[in-house]
Amino acid sequence: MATVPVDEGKVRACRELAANIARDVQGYINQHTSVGVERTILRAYGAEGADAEGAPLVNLAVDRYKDAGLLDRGILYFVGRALLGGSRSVQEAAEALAYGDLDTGEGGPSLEEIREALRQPTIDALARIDGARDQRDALRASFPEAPAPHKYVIVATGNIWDDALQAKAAAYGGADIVAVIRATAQSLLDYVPDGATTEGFGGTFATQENFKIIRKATNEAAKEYGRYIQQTNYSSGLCMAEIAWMAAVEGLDMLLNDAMYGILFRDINPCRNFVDQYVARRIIGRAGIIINTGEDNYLTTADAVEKAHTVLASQFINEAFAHNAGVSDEKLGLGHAYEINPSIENSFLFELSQAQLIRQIFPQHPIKWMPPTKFKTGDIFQSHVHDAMFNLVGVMTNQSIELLGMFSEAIHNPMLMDRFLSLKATKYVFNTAKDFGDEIEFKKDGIVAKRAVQVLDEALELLQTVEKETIWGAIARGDFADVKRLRDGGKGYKGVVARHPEYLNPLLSLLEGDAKGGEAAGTGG
Amino acid sequence: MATVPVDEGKVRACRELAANIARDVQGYINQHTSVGVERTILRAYGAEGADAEGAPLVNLAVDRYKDAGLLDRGILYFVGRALLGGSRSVQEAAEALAYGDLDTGEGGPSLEEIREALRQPTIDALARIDGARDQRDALRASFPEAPAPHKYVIVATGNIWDDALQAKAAAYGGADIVAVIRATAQSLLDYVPDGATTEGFGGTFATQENFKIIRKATNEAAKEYGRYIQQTNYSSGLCMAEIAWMAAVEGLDMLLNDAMYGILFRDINPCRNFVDQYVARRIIGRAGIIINTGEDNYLTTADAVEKAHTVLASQFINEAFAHNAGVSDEKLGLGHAYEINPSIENSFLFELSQAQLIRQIFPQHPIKWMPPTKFKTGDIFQSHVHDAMFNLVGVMTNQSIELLGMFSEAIHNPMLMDRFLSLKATKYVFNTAKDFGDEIEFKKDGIVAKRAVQVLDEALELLQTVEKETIWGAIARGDFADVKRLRDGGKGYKGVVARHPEYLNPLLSLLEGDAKGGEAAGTGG
Amino acid sequence: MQKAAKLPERGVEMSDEKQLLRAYGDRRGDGMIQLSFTLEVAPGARAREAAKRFAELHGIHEPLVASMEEVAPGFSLFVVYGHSQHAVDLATIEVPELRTEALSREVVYARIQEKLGRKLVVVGACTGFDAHTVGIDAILNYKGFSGDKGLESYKCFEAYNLGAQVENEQLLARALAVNADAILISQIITQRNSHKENAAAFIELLNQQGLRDRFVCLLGGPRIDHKLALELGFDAGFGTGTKPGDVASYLVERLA
Amino acid sequence: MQKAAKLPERGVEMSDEKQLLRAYGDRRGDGMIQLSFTLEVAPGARAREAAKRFAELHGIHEPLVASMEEVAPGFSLFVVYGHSQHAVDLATIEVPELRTEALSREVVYARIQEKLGRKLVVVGACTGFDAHTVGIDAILNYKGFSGDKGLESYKCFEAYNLGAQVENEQLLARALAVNADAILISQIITQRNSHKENAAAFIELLNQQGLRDRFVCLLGGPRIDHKLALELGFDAGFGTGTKPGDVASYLVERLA
Ligand code: B12
Ligand code: B12
Ligand SMILES: Cc1ncc(COP(=O)(O)O)c(C=O)c1O
Ligand SMILES: Cc1ncc(COP(=O)(O)O)c(C=O)c1O
Repeated sequence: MATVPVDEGKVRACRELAANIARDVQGYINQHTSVGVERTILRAYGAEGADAEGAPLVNLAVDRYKDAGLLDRGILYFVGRALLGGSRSVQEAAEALAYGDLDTGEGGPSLEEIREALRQPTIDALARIDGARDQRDALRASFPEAPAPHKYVIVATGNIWDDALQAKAAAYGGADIVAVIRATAQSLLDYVPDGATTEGFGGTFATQENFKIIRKATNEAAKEYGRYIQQTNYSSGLCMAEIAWMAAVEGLDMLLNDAMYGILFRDINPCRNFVDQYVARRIIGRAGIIINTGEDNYLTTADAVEKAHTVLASQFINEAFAHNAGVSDEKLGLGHAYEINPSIENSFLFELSQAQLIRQIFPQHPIKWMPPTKFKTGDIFQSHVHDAMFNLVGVMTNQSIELLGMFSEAIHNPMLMDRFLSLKATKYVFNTAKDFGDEIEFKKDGIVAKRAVQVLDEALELLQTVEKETIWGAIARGDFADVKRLRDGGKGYKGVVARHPEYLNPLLSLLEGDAKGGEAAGTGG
Repeated sequence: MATVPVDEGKVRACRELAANIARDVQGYINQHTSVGVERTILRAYGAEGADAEGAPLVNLAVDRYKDAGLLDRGILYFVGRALLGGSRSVQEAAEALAYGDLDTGEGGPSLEEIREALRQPTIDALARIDGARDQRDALRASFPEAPAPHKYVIVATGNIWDDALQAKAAAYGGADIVAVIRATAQSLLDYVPDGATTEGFGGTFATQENFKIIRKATNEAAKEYGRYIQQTNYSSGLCMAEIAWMAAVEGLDMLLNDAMYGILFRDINPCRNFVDQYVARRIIGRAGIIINTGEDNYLTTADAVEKAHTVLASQFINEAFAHNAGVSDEKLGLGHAYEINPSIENSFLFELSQAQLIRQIFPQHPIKWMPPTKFKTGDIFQSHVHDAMFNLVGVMTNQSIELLGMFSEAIHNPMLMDRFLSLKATKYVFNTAKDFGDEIEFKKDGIVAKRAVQVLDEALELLQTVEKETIWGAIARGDFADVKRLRDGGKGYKGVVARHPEYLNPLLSLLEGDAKGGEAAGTGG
Repeated sequence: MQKAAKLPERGVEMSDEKQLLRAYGDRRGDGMIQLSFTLEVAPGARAREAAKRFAELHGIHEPLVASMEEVAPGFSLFVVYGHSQHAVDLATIEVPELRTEALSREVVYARIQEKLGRKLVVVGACTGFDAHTVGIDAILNYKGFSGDKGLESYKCFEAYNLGAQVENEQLLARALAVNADAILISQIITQRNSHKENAAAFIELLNQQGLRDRFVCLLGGPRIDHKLALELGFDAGFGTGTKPGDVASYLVERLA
Repeated sequence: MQKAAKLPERGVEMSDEKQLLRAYGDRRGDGMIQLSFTLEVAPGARAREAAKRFAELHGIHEPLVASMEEVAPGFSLFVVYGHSQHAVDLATIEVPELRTEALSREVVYARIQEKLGRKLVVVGACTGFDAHTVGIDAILNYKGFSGDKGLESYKCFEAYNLGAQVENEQLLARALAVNADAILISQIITQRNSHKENAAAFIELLNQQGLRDRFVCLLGGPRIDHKLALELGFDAGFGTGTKPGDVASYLVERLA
């Protein structure tokens, strides 16, 4: 494999800085919860369903205690009390919280009694996650491992039944991973819609039922074609943690999940986002789900030549946050992208350099490589060639997960034929240039090598500044994606709640094991 | 530049064997002429025009003396006699030969007198070639040299006026070289049509007037876009030499011209073909025209993996023939192609290896690199990607002349939009990967390196066999292109004539200067 | 012997004024076009014939099915070439075209100074659920687009960029608050015509409040053209490749 | 709050028997197709509108001009997507389909031995000015195609391959001389329908000489299908991807 020069000392320095940056935030996280987190926990214990208007039970229950200023104790505190007060199940308890008399949490059973009432439900909640993981892993293990890069394609009809048909078609065409893109609006919804959905533009709603339907389709396809098909969706937006849990119990393999994407690209409040991502990742870690981080997006708003180092710096930060939440390197699909202006001379060499650099710095990680999008135009023929060059870099540098470019990128979500042709072209490039990366070496001090050195140097420098100014400062300054966000701005801030000293969340505690996020003292037990 | 291992000793051995192979044939060539050669010479001295049926004057004159069994003396012998007998110009002389009384060549002026009568016409004939060359070169020199690979595209509407429009469009799109493909039928015609033509399928007839029209259009385009546009056509088939001369005087830059293509792919008689190619190349050499040989075609009938060495072996032979005819390495655009079955694993590496090998073995030569054609299908999208990989090898290995692949290759001659899109995609690949070849090195003993060694070894072996069995034997055995042809088979054999000991051809003698083809004794003076 | 017809030299330039446009493949009038489409039928002789007929229904003469491939079980993708029988009469096509001359920064400045004597105030946003800010940023932010700096960089503009996912009400409120001269709306997502609906809803809101005449309203995005913008009730529309300078020039022409 | 409509599970398999085919882009019935074409007009608002109208004339609803680019001075290339309004009724499409079962080499041999008691004689050529021999070679020569050996390799076939550029008269003379059972013609070049003319002329020649019934006549090439071959007077047609075994099987079915 052709390598670029990487100064291991600098890499270590970057990792240390990133750890410091994340540690600082972890202190905040450990002292807060959010409506999203509490809904997640309530779901995990078994609450489900929605009312006639489609409002999920977990929203009704959590919002009620939030509005009453009681959520700081954690929703489970009230669930435990309801169980002790006569509810025969968590579902009944949740209904009581939603529709019954408001429990102010005063008097009644002791904390120890509440903990005891939650003991079995907590065991069940964890068992559900573990069971789904084991079932998925068993099926997966029954098929041979697909060679990297894994071919990842998107399905996005808006109608889950068409999605299922197209997911199977994608498998037929050679896809290894199928993503159902979410409806444009979903990430800003502060609830997860219920049931199967057939409307949604720009994509299909992420719902638990929809996850089931696609899982069924991809598992059928796996049996039909003798290849396991990975399923992925988005754990992102205001319901990041809830979706992580749904994905966990429905046996998804992968999730788009990032420590900062929501802040930068969805204007979600930074505090809310950091709190949610921690719990989401605790679940993801337990479920053995691979995450895909979103640094690739930075290059759609910032210049891919000038700001390449921001991608690398952010990857170190995302990695640190993920470590804090118990996600192992083997599940950390850091995102990066092929987004340099194609009219730039030797841009291919710059892309190659960056791809190889990331590959070397994150050798255990299932890094995720994103195709050109920003400079795509309606000339579908040219676009197809642009993707071919991207594919070549993917196979040369042995990217782990490769989202396939579509020739219609500038026009619409991929149609059936677009996806098929993209898979066909990708298979051709991967096969025709299979061992190309192993066949060559990069010239010392050449364009590729120098570029790699420069990007790492700049990333180190940036991390030094961020460490000094904290992540909040960096985000406010527009260090990432050229987007500026304030600590108290953005959507969903009202959903953040400081934890009570006796905040109760035994599932989270179990997920944290002994190793709580970062080192900061938490009160999650 | 990444290089493959090349054993210079083996290369020298190949060149020596090829020289021997060509020398053997040169003996034959020097003792023969053909109707094609004689028509060429008659044109060169100024005979032109056609009768009411479109039969060219040169055909009428030469065929008459051929049929009378008199052509062995060379048509100029009779032209000289006619001039001495009262014709006031070569044109008048040719008309006399065509329509007047048959001159049996007996009695009359001495050979010395005839030579003297031809002295000024010979000087004029040579001056015409030289003048056209100088004029073309002067215009060309007034523009900056285009960077390699030169982008070569095909125009083939059948109608010379549409061709001219599209030639200019090609220049607008970024082409460096424009070829007007010939009508399917032309290479087997034993005459060159006269005047501008508007009908022809698979292409447009090569005529002197058509050459003029395209030259005008490309020169206009050059001025408009500030880039010189090279013009090329086919000196191939039964009128190989005549077309070479027309191209010379109309200022073409390049010609498809091969020592064996007509034999193998048009079933033209080997003797006829060898005799014609020699004279064609004498003119081409004088005119400073670059030739493109046709070894690329071998891979359309033979397998590109198994028979790669036949391409290389044949290139050495073509080179030897060209040297014998006074064509310098700088004008020798040896042809090769990207024709490996794209479904073969690592086929890209094999293509890369071959392209680089040819580049290194023929460093002075403007080698011509041909795109994938055989494995193209009607899937134009996939075809475009296939071409992209080809383009990448082209720029990596610094090919001199690159004929651009067309996504519609399996469907039709390129339409306006096909050509534009091909140029666009090629410019993108050339630019984005401009210095890629310089950035890398091939692994020692890797797939690329080993393949190069193997191909040279096999070519050497084949040349050893061919030298033993002579080229006639090799062709009869199907050594090239998997096609077998017999020495006395094929088209146009009747047009070959053994030269009289006093065969007269002062223009050819001048073109040969002192260095007559090979070393064999000739009688061309 | 092939007799070469000697036509009068037509020359290589486009000839006389023509209004009837047919597709041009290789020769004038050949009508060649390329199509690709998927039908829910497995490949085979019947499928090929179905594809031919399908092409013919579109007015394609002698369709050639260049490729037929199964893209999903029971679905075939076809690539077809053929001679379109249709022609468009260019003479009948009248489209409103934005014909603002590109003014230099100096002229823009001078005219606003002279006519308004104050800064020209613009408010922009990407509205609805659309979060694609790159386009509106390119027009408004200092950085600009393709080397052309955004309105923020002009001394004579006061530019407010509200960013993405802005509700129409929010946008209007802000425009009123800063006393804007012009409102700039960006719409990138076009699925199910959401761009049209979002944009029309904003004009509707203005109309309801009797405020339509108070602002110059511009609409932009990759699928927006001037014609569409006018149809949706805007004053002008700006598509792919718009530069900040184009917008500045237009606003000056309108307002100063 | 977005209320999710709960449809009855449709499942992911293709549903019930359907005869009316519309183009399928992303969802059943959307009719999406892609077109590309060149018009002799320089890019601009009018050109864009002309392209839309042009697409509409083909029955394309809501055409989207995804790309407009000048490909030659005064010529624009358009890439257009839109919803085709047309549908093909599959039920009305009847095409002759070659349905020869692929027979093994052993069966081919056994049947020829049994029924004919001699070798089956075939003569093939690429006729007219067509010099593309790869196709006919693939069928006749030992080497074959894609791992399937050619007729020459069968013990029970006597195969003569006359190669390229063979005149119809020459081909017929040879077929008579070797007493052929079948004549195989290959036509690759299709420009100006030369393949059809060449092929039809051969049948015409046979008819003139009253010899049509004497030979089984096969036509092959990338633009040949069984239907076309029948229309041109042949017994069967073979297109892209034909293997020698297919031809052997067909001949056995016909002759032995
Ligand atoms: C960058 C990008 C993103 C970024 C956006 C980052 C950001 N902050 O803007 C990210 C990664 C976040 C993103 C997310 C999504 N995206 Co997006 N994205 C793109 C992409 C690649 C490029 C768009 C772009 O930046 N172009 C460059 C700018 C400069 O061009 P422009 O917008 O046309 O602007 C110019 C002109 O139009 C004009 N202009 C624009 N607005 C205005 C306004 C005025 C007043 C004026 C005068 C001029 C003007 O001037 C500008 C300069 O010339 C396109 C594909 C493509 N290549 O076009 C997809 C694309 C637009 N995205 C798409 C989708 C579906 C999404 C998602 C919904 C996917 C999902 N389900 O997760 C999400 C959600 C976003 C949401 N809710 O809106 C689709 C839209 C499909 C459709 N036709 O509706 C596209 C086409 C991709 C695809 N093929 O699926 N995306
Ligand atoms: C190889 C090739 C050549 C080689 C031919 C070598 C040779 N001895 O055959 C060379 C380089 C010499 C050549 C030259 C030319 N070619 Co050419 N060539 C091709 C190419 C690249 C591949 C054809 C091929 O070999 N396919 C592989 C074989 C196995 O497939 P096949 O022919 O379809 O055969 C299969 C079936 O159809 C069937 N089959 C075929 N025949 C028969 C017969 C029977 C009886 C049966 C049962 C089955 C059968 O079985 C076969 C196996 O499955 C095509 C482009 C393409 N990719 O298709 C252009 C192409 C056919 N050529 C073309 C042209 C124009 C020419 C030239 C005229 C160009 C020029 N002006 O110089 C010349 C002249 C040739 C002439 N007079 O015929 C055009 C034809 C355009 C058109 N539609 O009419 C094409 C499409 C390229 C293009 N886009 O311009 N060519
Ligand atoms: C981490 C992450 N989440 C989410 C998204 C987009 O989806 P949405 O904006 O609907 O959350 C992306 C986009 O690529 C992403 O990278
Ligand atoms: C040397 C040479 N001559 C001629 C041709 C083809 O033209 P024709 O067969 O019309 O002579 C080719 C084809 O590529 C060629 O390589």
